[in-house]
Amino acid sequence: MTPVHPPAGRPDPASGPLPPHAIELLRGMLRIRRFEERCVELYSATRIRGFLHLYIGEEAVATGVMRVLEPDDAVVTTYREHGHALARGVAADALMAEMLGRSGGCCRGRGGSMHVFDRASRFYGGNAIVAGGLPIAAGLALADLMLGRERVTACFFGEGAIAEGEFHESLNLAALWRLPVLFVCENNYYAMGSALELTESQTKLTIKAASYDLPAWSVDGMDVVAVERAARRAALAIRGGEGPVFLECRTYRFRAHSMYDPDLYRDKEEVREWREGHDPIELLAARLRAHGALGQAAIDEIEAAIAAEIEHAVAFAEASEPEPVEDLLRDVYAAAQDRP
Amino acid sequence: MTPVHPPAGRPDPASGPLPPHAIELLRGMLRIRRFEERCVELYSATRIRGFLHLYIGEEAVATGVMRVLEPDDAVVTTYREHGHALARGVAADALMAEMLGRSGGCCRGRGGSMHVFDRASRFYGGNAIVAGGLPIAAGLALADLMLGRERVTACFFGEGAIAEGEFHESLNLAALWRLPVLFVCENNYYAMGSALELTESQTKLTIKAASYDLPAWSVDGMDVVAVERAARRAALAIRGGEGPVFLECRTYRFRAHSMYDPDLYRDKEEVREWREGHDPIELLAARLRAHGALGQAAIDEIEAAIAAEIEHAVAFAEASEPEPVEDLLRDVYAAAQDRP
Amino acid sequence: MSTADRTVTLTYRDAMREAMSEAMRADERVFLIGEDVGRYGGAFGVSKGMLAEFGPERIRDAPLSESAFTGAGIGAALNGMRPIVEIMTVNFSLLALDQIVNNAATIRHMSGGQFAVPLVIRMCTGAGRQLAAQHSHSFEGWYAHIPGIKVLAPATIADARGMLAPALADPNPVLIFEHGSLYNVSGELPAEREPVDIERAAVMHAGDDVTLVAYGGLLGRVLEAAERLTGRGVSAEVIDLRVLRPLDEATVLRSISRTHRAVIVDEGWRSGSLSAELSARIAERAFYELDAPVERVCAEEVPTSYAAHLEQAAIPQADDVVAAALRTVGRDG
Amino acid sequence: MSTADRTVTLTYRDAMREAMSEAMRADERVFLIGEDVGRYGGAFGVSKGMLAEFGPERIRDAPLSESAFTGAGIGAALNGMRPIVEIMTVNFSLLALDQIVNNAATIRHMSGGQFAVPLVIRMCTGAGRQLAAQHSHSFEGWYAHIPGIKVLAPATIADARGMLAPALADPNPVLIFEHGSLYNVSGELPAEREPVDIERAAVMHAGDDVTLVAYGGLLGRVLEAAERLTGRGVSAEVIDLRVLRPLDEATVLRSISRTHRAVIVDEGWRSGSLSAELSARIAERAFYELDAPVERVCAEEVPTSYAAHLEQAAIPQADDVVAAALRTVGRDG
Ligand SMILES: Cc1ncc(C[n+]2csc(CCOP(=O)(O)OP(=O)(O)O)c2C)c(N)n1
Ligand SMILES: Cc1ncc(C[n+]2csc(CCOP(=O)(O)OP(=O)(O)O)c2C)c(N)n1
Ligand SMILES: [Mg+2]
Ligand SMILES: [Mg+2]
Repeated sequence: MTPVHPPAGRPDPASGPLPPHAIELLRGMLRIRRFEERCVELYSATRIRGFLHLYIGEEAVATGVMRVLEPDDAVVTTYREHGHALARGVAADALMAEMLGRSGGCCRGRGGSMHVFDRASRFYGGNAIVAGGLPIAAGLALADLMLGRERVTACFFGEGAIAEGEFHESLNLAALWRLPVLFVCENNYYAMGSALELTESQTKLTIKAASYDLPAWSVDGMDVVAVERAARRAALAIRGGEGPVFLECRTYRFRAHSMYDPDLYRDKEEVREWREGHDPIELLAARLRAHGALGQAAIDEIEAAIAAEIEHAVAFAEASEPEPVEDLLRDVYAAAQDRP
Repeated sequence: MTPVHPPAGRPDPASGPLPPHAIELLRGMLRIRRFEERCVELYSATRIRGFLHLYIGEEAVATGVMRVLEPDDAVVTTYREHGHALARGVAADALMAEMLGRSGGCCRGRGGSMHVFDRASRFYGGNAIVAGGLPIAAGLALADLMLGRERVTACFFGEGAIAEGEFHESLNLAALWRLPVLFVCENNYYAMGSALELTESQTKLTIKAASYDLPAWSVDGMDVVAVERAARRAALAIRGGEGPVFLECRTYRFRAHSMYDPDLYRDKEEVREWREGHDPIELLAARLRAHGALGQAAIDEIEAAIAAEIEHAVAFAEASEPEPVEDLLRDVYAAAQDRP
Repeated sequence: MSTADRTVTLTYRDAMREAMSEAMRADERVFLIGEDVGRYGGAFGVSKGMLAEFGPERIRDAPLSESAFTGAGIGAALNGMRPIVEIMTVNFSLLALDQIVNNAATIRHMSGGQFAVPLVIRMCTGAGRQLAAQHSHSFEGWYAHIPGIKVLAPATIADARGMLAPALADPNPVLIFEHGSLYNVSGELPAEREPVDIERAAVMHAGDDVTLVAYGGLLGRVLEAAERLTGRGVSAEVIDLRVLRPLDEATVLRSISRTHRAVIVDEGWRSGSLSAELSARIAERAFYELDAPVERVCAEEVPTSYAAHLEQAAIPQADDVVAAALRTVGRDG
Repeated sequence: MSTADRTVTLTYRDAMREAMSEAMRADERVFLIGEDVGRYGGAFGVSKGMLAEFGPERIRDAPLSESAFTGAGIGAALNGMRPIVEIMTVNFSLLALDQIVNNAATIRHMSGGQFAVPLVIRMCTGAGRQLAAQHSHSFEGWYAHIPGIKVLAPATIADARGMLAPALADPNPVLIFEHGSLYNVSGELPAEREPVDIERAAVMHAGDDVTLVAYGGLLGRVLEAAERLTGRGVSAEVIDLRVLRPLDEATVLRSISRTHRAVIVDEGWRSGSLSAELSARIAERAFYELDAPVERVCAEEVPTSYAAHLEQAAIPQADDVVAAALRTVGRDG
């Protein structure tokens, strides 16, 4: 009944060379993982409310892709974006305060988990309408093109978004006008409870994407090194004026869709296989160890630094005041002097 | 500047066998042509108003496709649908009265040129939102599938519709659920003033369609015999439970987009080439003549019969009363006893 | 104890599910289509377990294609079926709006009465659960603007159970708005199903001094306000609109002809919400009956915030209703 | 004769085109994007000739993808450009509604004030040209419901020429509704461009007995009604709303405080049209000023027919306005 999704690739701890910064990739992924694990606790403690969508299991994608972006590049993503935000450089303090709905949050508590925005890192949300970010990404890239800037807009979305009309319209627009967009499809095989095979007539996503006449590649989204490599190649092409690239990252979410989801639609065995055999953090750690590049001391140091950062973030968030209710109506309209 | 579109195929009057009913195909196409030419006169005389989109030049598509439909099959189409309506069996009288907005019109004057509906022939509009008919067609077919009926729903739309999200969503739905829909794309190379190359990154429409994992064929839409043949093959597959088929018919509109359109975006030479060298009616007539199957007497008889039918339709329409204004609010809601 | 006297306790969610299951048992043509209605059991658990009973053909999981599957519901309705389309929430229904407005609502008329679209579209609506700006809309007032469709807002468990059957029996497209805050509310109902109408508003609490009008998710707060007003010596009549299109203005006007004062409560942003239409109608039909300006208690005109205190400050509270009612009787809070 | 005294005669269409060309000459960041704006010259000829002057990058023909190119306009606005998005007609804007409502209108707020969306969206609206049910909507009232956007309805040639510049200068998304019946209207304007505001309603005809409020395509009919009322001894003040969000209620209320009577004219279907909001506000703010119930003259609640006589019967006519005004002063037609 339930379709079973084979894990991406066949991990081999000894395989291929590791880049010198591999340990930084590990640190990046761990930081996301620990941040979100803390969010789960805060959710259970009812400090975080609303929808909470965890990225746990998918950390390699954001970590690998963000690595190739320049400060001037832009990011557009979905409601499952804590990982993207952290990897892109949104401060953990501001992000955590946002999760708690405080004035110190990056959006002053207006956005919450699903709507993270950050001007400094050109992070344009946090869009909770599936596929709703794709046209925005096309427009950001169009402005860069028209203004002669060599920038990339990275646009993240799940494989579920591919069924939406906006996916189709945006890919056509981007390919037609050669817009500098890197479309990153995080294929975790499920859109809420809907398995890919039950919602797409063509499950090979690169075939769908390539039909817009753009380069469409697929990569093992559990291998952060592979993701980074593919993203770098894509970004290079995009900056060179080749137009958009579609990058499918095959991944898996280890947790339920959101905190509301009892997760009854997936085969337990399938989940177990991915978690135990294909954890992107474990895989990279194993490779580092196999290369003799990671010892227990290093791990302990990383974990400790992350824990400290997260505890700082939680303390910052908890100490942050709620927005005054008198400010309820601020920022509905920008004032003339706010003109960007 | 202006892209130039090569005519479809290379017509050869002596080519291939003609079916025994070829003369009926000729009659069908001529009937549409003459009906619309009369509409142009009536528009100039301000008897018809609003938008009027002519099918002149594209008659082979409707004529060829309708030929393979059974009475139980359904049709969904666009605002450019006089040809489909006539070919499908909507009475010329009722159609003309609709164009004039009279009570004798098939929709009592509510719909006009863009919204022809006819219950008897299962003609479900006449949809003036580009691509708006595609989801409806999917639904009609879904009902047939669920009710175990071996029916086909033929859904006509222009190549411009392919850019809309609804095209994408509908093709996926149809292919995913193997819905019995014949998607007929009338590729006349322009959507209003927008040439295909300027709006689609991938101009090979069968490649786009095939990415949904359904059979996608292209046919010379100026060759009614070829259209009929392709449509028959498609209908057969669909009735056999193969799911939807996408059929591109390469055609051309000889007139402007609508009566409002000054038609300044097309190369005059391009238009001339299509009109003079690829008129579907001329092409078939020439082949019939080459086969010795059409003399002047036959042509005269056909023209006379059509002229009589059309004059009857005009007289019927002119004599038909306007709907009483007191009935303005009827048919906003169906009453309980109208329950279908 | 006779069957007629027996009662059952169930949630709004259960009531809706029971209504759907009952309809599907009674009529082969009824089926449910929408995102995650099957294997997931519905985003809000409304259709949980139905896949097992009715199978994937009739509990049809759809891709994330709101426009296409809503349009497919319209097409299926035109062709002999009785679809129930579930659009997960009203927020996503914007993606299907063209199908609803330009097809479902018009085909009857455009075809000169030849076709009908016997379709039910259900969706979750409303704010209050910290879901922020894109997931907290109340657009049922927009839908109530459209001739050719009917719009229902079950606020009670009885209506959650009872409205679906007449909606399916109606030959027109009927939209049912389920406020997200109601699904977990539970209560007692007669075990024996009673028919409910989908034409009339209902008086939920009798009173003489002021008429409070509400619907859907806010009815509870308004009933609470009525209680508190009683405590302050003001007798409030509470009307549950139930049907947002066509509006049952007669029931509202009848009440106002006794109370001479009205407060309309609406979770939509004030400007252009359904409350405006009601206020306008009252002004037109009961102008000389009114002893005070009609009051409206609506959402503040701001996208909904994630932060709970801001969200709650933006949407109507029982306190706001009490204050407005007191103003109509010439008293300060 | 000084420049200041010279006048030019131009159509509403020309005025709009001039405003766009002017803006594009003045600011490199301004560009036009939409279906058929370039080679075709705009479905209604508004941008005719602009491709030749500004080239295909800045007069950007878009595919039939309303959602994507509207969203692209939002993205470009976020990233330093000043896009003018042309959605051919309001009817097709339903396909882009999610982008407008959930992105353009919310990003400012959701981002806690970090980003602004300086975007103009133009669209043709309205009935009256026998275009039938799917092509005759008046949904500007819906848009006026949305916090975060501003909504303009130029009814005059002066506003067609003058509103674009302040709209582009506004850091917020501004929607401009152009009634299809106005494009061919021509008139005289000072050659020297005069600044217009996009905040206030305008009194177009002074009067004392009743206030007639209208906007966009119906202003002409209402001015005609005022003339006819003068002939019947009733002095009507006519207000052109101009700005549909945020509503300039002060101007309306000021007038009513003198006339004590109001008729609101709206081409939208009566229930839930913008007229309802205006009526409600008048009832709230000027209740004790009113000598008669506020009258609304709106479209009949029926999809628009192709047949001319049915279409005209469904939308407000000068006659209807006259009759309503006479009712407010206690006289029968
Ligand atoms: C237009 C729209 N429809 C439905 C939803 C409800 N919804 C939220 S997330 C989700 C699943 C999306 O799946 P996918 O795109 O694969 O991303 P993932 O959650 O797997 O990362 C759904 C259906 C929504 N937010 N927007
Ligand atoms: C959603 C939508 N956008 C725009 C329009 C305006 N419009 C009407 S027909 C048309 C061109 C459609 O071209 P195509 O699909 O190729 O069909 P054709 O007219 O060539 O037969 C356009 C843009 C519309 N009716 N609907
Ligand atoms: Mg997914
Ligand atoms: Mg075309």
